[in-house]
Amino acid sequence: MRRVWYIAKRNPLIFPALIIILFWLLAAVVGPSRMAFSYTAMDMDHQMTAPGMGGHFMGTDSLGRDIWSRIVFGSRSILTIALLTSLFSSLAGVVLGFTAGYFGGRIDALFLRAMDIMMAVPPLVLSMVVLGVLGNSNILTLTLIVSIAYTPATARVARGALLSCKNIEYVDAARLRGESHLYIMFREILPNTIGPIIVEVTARFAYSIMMVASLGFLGVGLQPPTPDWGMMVIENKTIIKAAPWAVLYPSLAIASLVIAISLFSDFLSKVVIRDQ
Amino acid sequence: MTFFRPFLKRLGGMAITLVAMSILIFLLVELMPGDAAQRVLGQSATPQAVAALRESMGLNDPVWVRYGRWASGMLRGDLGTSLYMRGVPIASIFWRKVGNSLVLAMLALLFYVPLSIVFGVLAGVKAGKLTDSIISFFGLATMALPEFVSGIILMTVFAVKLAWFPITSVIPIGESVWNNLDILILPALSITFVMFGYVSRMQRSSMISVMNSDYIRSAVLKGMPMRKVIFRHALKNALLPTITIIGMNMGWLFGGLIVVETLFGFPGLGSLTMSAVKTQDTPLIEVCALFITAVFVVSTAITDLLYGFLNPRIRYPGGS
Amino acid sequence: MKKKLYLLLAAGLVLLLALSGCSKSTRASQSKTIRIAEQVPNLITPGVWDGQAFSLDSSIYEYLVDIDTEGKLVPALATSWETTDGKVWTIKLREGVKFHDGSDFDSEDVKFTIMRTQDPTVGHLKAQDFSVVDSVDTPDKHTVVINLKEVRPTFIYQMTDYNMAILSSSYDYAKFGETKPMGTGPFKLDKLTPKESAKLVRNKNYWDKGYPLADELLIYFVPDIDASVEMLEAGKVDIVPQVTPLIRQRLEKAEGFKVVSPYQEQRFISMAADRKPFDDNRVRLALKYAMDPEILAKACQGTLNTDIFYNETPIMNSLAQYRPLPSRGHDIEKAKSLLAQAGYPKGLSVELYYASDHPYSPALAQTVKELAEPAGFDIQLKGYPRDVYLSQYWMNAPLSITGWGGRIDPSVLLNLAFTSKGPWNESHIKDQEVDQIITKILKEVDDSARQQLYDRLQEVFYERGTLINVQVPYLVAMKDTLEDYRQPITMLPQLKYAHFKDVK
Amino acid sequence: MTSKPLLDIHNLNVVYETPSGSIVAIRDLSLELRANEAMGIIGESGCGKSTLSYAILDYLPPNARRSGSIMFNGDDLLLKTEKEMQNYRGDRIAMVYQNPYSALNPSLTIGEQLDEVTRVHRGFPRTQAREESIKALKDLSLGEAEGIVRRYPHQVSGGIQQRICIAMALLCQPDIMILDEPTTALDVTTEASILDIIGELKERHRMSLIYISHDIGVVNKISDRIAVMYRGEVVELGPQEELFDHPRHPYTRALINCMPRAGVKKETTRLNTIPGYVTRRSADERGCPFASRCEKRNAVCEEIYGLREIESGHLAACDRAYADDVSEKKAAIPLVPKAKSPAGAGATGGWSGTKDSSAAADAGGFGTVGPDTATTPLIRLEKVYKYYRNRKRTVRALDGIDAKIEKHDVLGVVGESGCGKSTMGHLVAGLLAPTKGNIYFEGKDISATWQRRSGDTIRDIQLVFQNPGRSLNPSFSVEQILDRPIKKMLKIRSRRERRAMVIDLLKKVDLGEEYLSRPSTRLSGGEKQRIAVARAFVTSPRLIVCDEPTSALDVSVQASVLNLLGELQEQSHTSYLFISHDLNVVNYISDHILVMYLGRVCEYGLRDEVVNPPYHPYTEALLSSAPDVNPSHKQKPIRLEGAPPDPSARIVGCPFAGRCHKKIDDLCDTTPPPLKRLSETHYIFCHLSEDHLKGSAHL
Repeated sequence: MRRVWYIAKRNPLIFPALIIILFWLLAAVVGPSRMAFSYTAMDMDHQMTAPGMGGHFMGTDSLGRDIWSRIVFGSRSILTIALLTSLFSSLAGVVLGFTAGYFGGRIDALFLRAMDIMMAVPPLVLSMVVLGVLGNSNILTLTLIVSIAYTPATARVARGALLSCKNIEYVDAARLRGESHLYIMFREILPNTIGPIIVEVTARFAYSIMMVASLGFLGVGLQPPTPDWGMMVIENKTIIKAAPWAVLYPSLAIASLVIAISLFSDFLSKVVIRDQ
Repeated sequence: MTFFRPFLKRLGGMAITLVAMSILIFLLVELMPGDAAQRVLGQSATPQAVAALRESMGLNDPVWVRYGRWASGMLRGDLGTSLYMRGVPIASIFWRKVGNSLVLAMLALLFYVPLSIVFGVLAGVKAGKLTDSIISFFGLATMALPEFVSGIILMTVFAVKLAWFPITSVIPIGESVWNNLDILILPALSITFVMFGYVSRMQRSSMISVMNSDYIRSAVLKGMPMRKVIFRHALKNALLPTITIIGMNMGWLFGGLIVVETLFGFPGLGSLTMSAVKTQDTPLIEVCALFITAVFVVSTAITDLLYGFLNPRIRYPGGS
Repeated sequence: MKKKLYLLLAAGLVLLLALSGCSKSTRASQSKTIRIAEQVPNLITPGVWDGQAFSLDSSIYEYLVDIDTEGKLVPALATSWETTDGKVWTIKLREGVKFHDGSDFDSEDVKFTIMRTQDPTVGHLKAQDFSVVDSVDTPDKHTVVINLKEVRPTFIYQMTDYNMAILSSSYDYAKFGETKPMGTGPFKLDKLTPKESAKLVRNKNYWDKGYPLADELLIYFVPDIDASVEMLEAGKVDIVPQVTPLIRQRLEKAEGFKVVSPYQEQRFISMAADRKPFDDNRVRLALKYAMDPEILAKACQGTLNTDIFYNETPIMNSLAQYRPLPSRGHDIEKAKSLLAQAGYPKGLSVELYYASDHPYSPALAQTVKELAEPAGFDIQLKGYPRDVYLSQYWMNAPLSITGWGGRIDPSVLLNLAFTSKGPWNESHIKDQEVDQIITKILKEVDDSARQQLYDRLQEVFYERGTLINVQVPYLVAMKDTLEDYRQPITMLPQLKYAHFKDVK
Repeated sequence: MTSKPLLDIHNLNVVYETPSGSIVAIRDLSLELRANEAMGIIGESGCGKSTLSYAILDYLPPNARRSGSIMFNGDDLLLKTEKEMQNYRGDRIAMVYQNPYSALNPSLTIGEQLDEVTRVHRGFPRTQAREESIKALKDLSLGEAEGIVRRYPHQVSGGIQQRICIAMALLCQPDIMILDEPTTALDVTTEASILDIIGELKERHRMSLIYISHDIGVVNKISDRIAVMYRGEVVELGPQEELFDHPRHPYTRALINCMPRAGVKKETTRLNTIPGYVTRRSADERGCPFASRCEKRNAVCEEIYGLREIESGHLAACDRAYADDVSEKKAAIPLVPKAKSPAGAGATGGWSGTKDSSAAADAGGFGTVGPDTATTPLIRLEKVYKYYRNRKRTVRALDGIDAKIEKHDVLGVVGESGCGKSTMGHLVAGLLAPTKGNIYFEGKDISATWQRRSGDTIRDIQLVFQNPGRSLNPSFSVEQILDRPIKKMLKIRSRRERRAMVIDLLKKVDLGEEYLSRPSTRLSGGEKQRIAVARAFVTSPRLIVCDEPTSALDVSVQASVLNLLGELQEQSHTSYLFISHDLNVVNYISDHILVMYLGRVCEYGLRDEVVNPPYHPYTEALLSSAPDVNPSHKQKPIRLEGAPPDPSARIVGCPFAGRCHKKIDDLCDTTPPPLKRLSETHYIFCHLSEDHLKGSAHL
């Protein structure tokens, strides 16, 4: 704990980052119920109203919908998807990467080849093509596809973490008392690799937000009127001159959340990985 | 012969990856819901028309026959014809767009590689100091911003407010991208933003780990001046992982191109892929996805070879 | 090593500056060149595709008849047309017209164009419309006699439809249609970069002497409407068709541009009558009661009955055939009780399909969802790119929003979309009375009798129809120095007249 | 004090600022180094030896603060700027350190790295610099110097790399050369030849040396004077012989006495140990740094202390330095001599005061195996081969060896790195399976890995690993580590029962109950290895494979672990397969010794037979290379030429032929050496006659 505090003091940016993350988490959990406007409510007397007018804290879009409500509600879907995605891909990655790295040999070679193949398509392209071909996406398909797209990367991290422990003698010691593979993988090795894996999960979290936002921007994300931050940006790009807030605030929301999580992940890696 | 062996081995690996990937892409796209012939003709088409088109498109053949036909076409350089624009050979659109994207990618590389290496090295050497904190935060922030956010910021500042560069990257008819290099700047900068953070952070950490190594200690304790230590002893080793990262991320770069090209309306591979996806032009999707894969595979292979070439430990396998 | 790095960096910076320096050379638009940013990146293989790159299509191809600025039929490739009984149509063709490949235009080409609609391998979109044609005779090179199976007094209007461009009988459309389109139009294709741009040059052999006024047409296919408008603002193009009302607002504030509305378009909010839940008229009525025309107008960035119109029939408010019916009023309670009567006391869930990149459609879709919600409709929005929507989901959706262009005579549209056998019957309406009325309208020669039929038809739709018709202005943004941009209700721009202010 | 000191360190302090407060790395240290003098510095790890060397060259991490003075030729190095220091480093003061492989830049050729020294310091042009470099390499008898300069570091062997490092240090004819554990990473035979070269160069170049090592034997060989460091201070300083013959500071004595030496055997002697371990020192700590571990401490230790001169030039920092109550060296505790036989009378053995083994037997701990007089050996290896194949080559780690381990017996296996001794251990333990050949456990074939061994076999053969830090799972507590094998292998369900056993095990390895909940990461190296040993004894195995169990430990800790192992073996009648590169350690603990070279057996016999003539030429070379604490043993060592041959090459004759100082020309190269039985228990693989072998007594 003292160490954490010491590192935190030398990386003071972690404090605003934590505040931002907490803010968005809070927004996602209790925010929507406390909004003055529903995220779909059309206030036709206030179309493209500047921030502050008509009780619209961040202004409205072309349909008179409250930007602030939409951003707050949007935090819910983006955080849900990103959280699930990072958890799923990490879970799948750990299982795959551990199995391959642990058994080595042909299984590993096959795994590496498969991962090579999977990683040959950038995750964004993969998700875009699949979502595009599927045509319509919802939280479930989006989560599933982004998770799959990210699994190879996390599997590699997990495999690397396992390999760094696999040849340490305590694993041999466990073998020599006849432990099962599962026990060795998950009881002996996993606790010692949890550091880099947690760092990976948080980094993946930031990437997932970027990915979901980018997919929304490309128009293959969630369906309107669900307020997807990336979609809000592209939706309102037309009125960037008339109502810049409609583009600016969602962009800021994405930027603040992703940067905060990246800072947090960076900080975590400094805490967890003991060097320097 | 021994010199070529890693090369040949790589080539084999590449081929396997590409074949596997092509099968995957083909199956993924072809087995998706929806009938291509129906898609061509629209919902109101008569069943006879659809059947006739199915036959003429060869859609009634088993899937492996179709794959074989498609793959052998690819090998012969025949990219097939667009589904959406009937009768238009994909090759007639595709290579031009690829060329444009490559120019864009190269320009982005030209921007971000030297920038991120210089700043990464600087941050690494000054690790823990203010310079490092500033560079690191800037790197993290730019890396964390999705391309379209940084792109919109750049667009608002440089195109809308200052009007230094065009907002959209359209090439006038009859001209090539080379006469219109100004349209490349903002898209290239957007890519630079993202890649800068990534590469400079890599460079920083590899610089730090090299600076902490025994041989740097040797160099310092040999009385080498700091300049020599950094540029002669450290940089050469610290660049190796960076080069790998840059090469490995060529694929990512192309992923980023989709967003950036869409944002700026740049007529490249990214916007082509995007429009192929939007119009569900399956043959075009397949070609685009396969090409992006190939870029990744080839650049990875080149990186590997380059890495081997730059790293004496691989170039001259050990004597002991 | 260090020096090299700095050198590289410096070189990069110099390059950047050099590039930014040369960026100012925006090529001054040649006054005889008109540049258009089209959003649809494709051509039309005539008759097959329902894409809408009209500026390209209508500049290369021509039709038998045109529509003038007053909305009247005027001769084009046909010089005259007459029928005695509405069954046999004799059409005289213009002489001395040449296709772009140099071949002569004659009656064989007209016959080819008409008979092609019945070719099953083509999958022609006008197949049903033209199934009424019994035979086409070509007594000489410049006369065509069309024999119909039944009386069709409005038959000649069918020849104005954008799918009915006159094609050369000696040209292989299956093979070259998309790559080398060829017609008799005022411009011919010079260079085509699919998905990117097309360059059209003046057809020197054009029959209408003095036209076209422009030397060149440069058409860019820019899928993103915002990008197109930015090009217009940056002076890189002169015309951007199909802009959104938000863009109109934006351009109205800027100097040097104008936004014109050559005609009204329709947005049909169609309810499929052959499946749950809209098979029950009470549910259809419930949705209608839930609508608030004023809100819909505002969502379309306009004002009701000024530039946005609303009714529940297939007849546009602006047409002579339109008959005003009492306003239904926004009545949520009524809507709820109707739903309850129909067996949905707890409301219902339904999917609404629409083209997400079509002007007005996304806003309409979201507003419909929002308006219908209090009545108990839980509407899931399913937006797709226009082409995907049209080719895959349109015609098979329980609830959909589709853009419909006007037809010079409503009967053409009625026959297409509201008879039980209509090829574009998107709402799957199978109403005997509607079928009978439309058949009668098609055959009725007497104007007042026909209007009575129209009146009854609109009443039927008001009672138990399957659509809500929101009419919105079709908007074209352009430089304010551009004049004579003509685009009649057929949606086909007549760019041969377009020119810049001082240039002729 | 004849000449003016070349380097005069006065009251040097080095303090690190860390998250958990200031840590003193060096406190009030004063030292003088005269011209052409070799100063040895010894001490356990963490005593500030390396910090001292880096402090001299001003190469310390940013959080370190120096104070005091370091006068070099009249200039205070502490006052020099970074730029000025560059003129000293590599030119006047050169340094060589532990790992030559990582000390050379992998991406520059050896020549480039050598040349730049003279180019920077002397301003030599390229060609002249290259000539100098080649000359320096030749100086170190690196024959093919012209070829070496064009190679990259990874293309030459470790021994040559270290010679290159030394050559690099010598390029500018420095006044002082600092050697920080330069041979620790090398094999004994290589180490011996490097030490020879260093000594020779020192004389030739009239340099001064500072030689830092944890290995008393090594320092002993090379130094004129020796400083003993402990926790950042010099606790004793004196001429080499004086210091070894009459050590004054309790720490020095303890350090010397805890080294196993020739002639010290487990039957007769228990190694001296130092309780506790080296701890960090905070800034406010006062008094004798060794006080907390010193058996003779008293109230004074914590107040007055400081170096004082005992005899001319011999200083010690202990007020008890004159005291007679502190026993001198060779104070190892003698044991009651005891008949050494497999059928030793009763299992109650062990030294006086050890616990009753019956309690352990009840708890399923140690000593359940009774004496056994059967003649079948416990383990027999028959023509065992182990090849590691990859696409490029086949490494013959074991090339057909025969060996056996008797019941209740310790077989020591020695050999240089790469000789296959660890492979042999892993084969027996079941981590690997032989490529060819069989391993029998009491006549039962067990030549398979753990996966295919029976539960009984797994229980009967246990392994103690080299590095206790790695063999204990860092995320487990001590109790978890010991509890698991009890549960898994002894199938004991009751938690309470298991806990009682764990506590009992801890007691066996002299650790208290308070260790139960301690995470394994918060144990010292010695404690960790005790836990590892305890774990190996959980199942009362018949055989424990000890794979270099003490080589990662400091000497003081090594002694206590060796004692423990000896004690437990005595109690439990377990057999050990004890693998070590350190002949002294093997000599101490073993009953039989097996000498290996390049995957083959050279010599086997009872311990005393092996370490005394006649012996195999390789054994002879090993023995003569092994550094000994006893300074009177300044024998003329046998220096092996060249490096061991490539383990993937197929060798027809004697694998040692290429380096053998007694090689019979053709015969050794072409014919495999025959087995020569020298006694019933002792045999050798060599072409030489028994007489010839006998006549080679060097010791």
